[in-house]
Amino acid sequence: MLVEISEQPIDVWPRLASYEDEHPELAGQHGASVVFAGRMRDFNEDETVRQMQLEHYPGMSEKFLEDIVQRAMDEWSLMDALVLHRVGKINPSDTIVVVVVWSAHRAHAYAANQFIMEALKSEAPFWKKETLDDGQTRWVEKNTPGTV
Amino acid sequence: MLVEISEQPIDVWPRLASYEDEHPELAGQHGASVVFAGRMRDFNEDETVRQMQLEHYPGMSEKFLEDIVQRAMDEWSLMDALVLHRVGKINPSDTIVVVVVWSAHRAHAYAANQFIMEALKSEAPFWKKETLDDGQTRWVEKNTPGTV
Amino acid sequence: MSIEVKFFASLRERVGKPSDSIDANGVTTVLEVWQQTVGEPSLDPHILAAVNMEYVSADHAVCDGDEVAFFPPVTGG
Amino acid sequence: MSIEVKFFASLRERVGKPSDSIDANGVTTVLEVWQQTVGEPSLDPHILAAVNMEYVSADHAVCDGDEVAFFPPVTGG
Repeated sequence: MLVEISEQPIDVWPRLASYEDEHPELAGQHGASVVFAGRMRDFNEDETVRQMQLEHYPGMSEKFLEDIVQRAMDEWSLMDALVLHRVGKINPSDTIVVVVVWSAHRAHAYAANQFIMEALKSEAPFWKKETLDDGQTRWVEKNTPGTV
Repeated sequence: MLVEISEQPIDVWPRLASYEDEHPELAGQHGASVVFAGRMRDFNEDETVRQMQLEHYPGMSEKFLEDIVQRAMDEWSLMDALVLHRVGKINPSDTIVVVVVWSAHRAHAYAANQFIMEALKSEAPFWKKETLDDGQTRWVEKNTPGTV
Repeated sequence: MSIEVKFFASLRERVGKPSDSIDANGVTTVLEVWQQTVGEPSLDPHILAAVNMEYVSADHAVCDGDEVAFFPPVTGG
Repeated sequence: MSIEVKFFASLRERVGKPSDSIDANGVTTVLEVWQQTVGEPSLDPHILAAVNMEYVSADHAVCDGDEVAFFPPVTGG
């Protein structure tokens, strides 16, 4: 399991390639991998968003991400899980969050990945502040629901 | 939308990086991307599997993958979808199938990705033949269910 | 006047041929295509049938120029 | 003998400080920490509270050395 919070941009696909290279124990063992990549949109609630500032509670954010992943590993049959979360200044199209799980079976991979994202969205102490086109800033007040 | 069936190995992460580079219209517009990667395990039903042969019904397999993706795009709000399926000789740890969807919202991305995989597994005309450790071959008789 | 018939995977191996071609004359359903090409009276309900790349049931009508395929449950992905 | 208090995001801006430190003497609950550091009698139920990085309710007990945090609903991911 790896949980990482960083101000550095997440280059998601090369990062996943390196991670799998560094974990040869996954090769041949997992039948399914599910990846969620959350990206910054350049609009929100009908307004253009130019930039975003992502604040977190250092210490508690890491603790909660690790705890959430552990709950997923206790509930489903996972071989490994990876969660990367960006903080600091973020530009449109940047990757904000990445959740990856590896499992023998696809049903577990889908369920665990979605569980981690929903728990992260409701429990992990991160907050988004948007800078609009006119330079005004506003805090995002709540996350959108995770159901269709 | 892109659907591709090929005997060439799927180098999934670099392929996704190139696909997103070639589709700049996705950047800043999608908030969520969900990827499913199905990999060949080196075991199945308690036996070591050395190699696999993936047969398909050329013409009908492409048609069904495209049709399934179209149904997903009609049902959920997706910006784009990509399905890659390998055929021919496959070795353990190789990627067999990749399903990617891009959406404004994560709930749609998860639901659509899982729908495409389940429909692919039950409708798309592909068949797996395994070569076991002793050189014996056997056809996989049915797919595992997609629920936990 | 002919109907093209295809067999896939384990069924292809059991039938012993990947494809066949039969005269469309007097053949009206998928079941009759099966009987004429494989020589078995009934079609195992586990076997899937497609006409022109669409899934159909055994009583589906066939006509000249159709492509009929028979295969076991799919196992891709 | 002190309790460290932290504020985050919009609440940090409203309160006007990222952190505070109060004497643990005579302070027994999270609500009392809020009252003493922010000067408001009640804690809006939308505001989340954590003691030592675990979510708690306003009536949760606090003691010397605790880290208490207040923040708005989370919006990461």
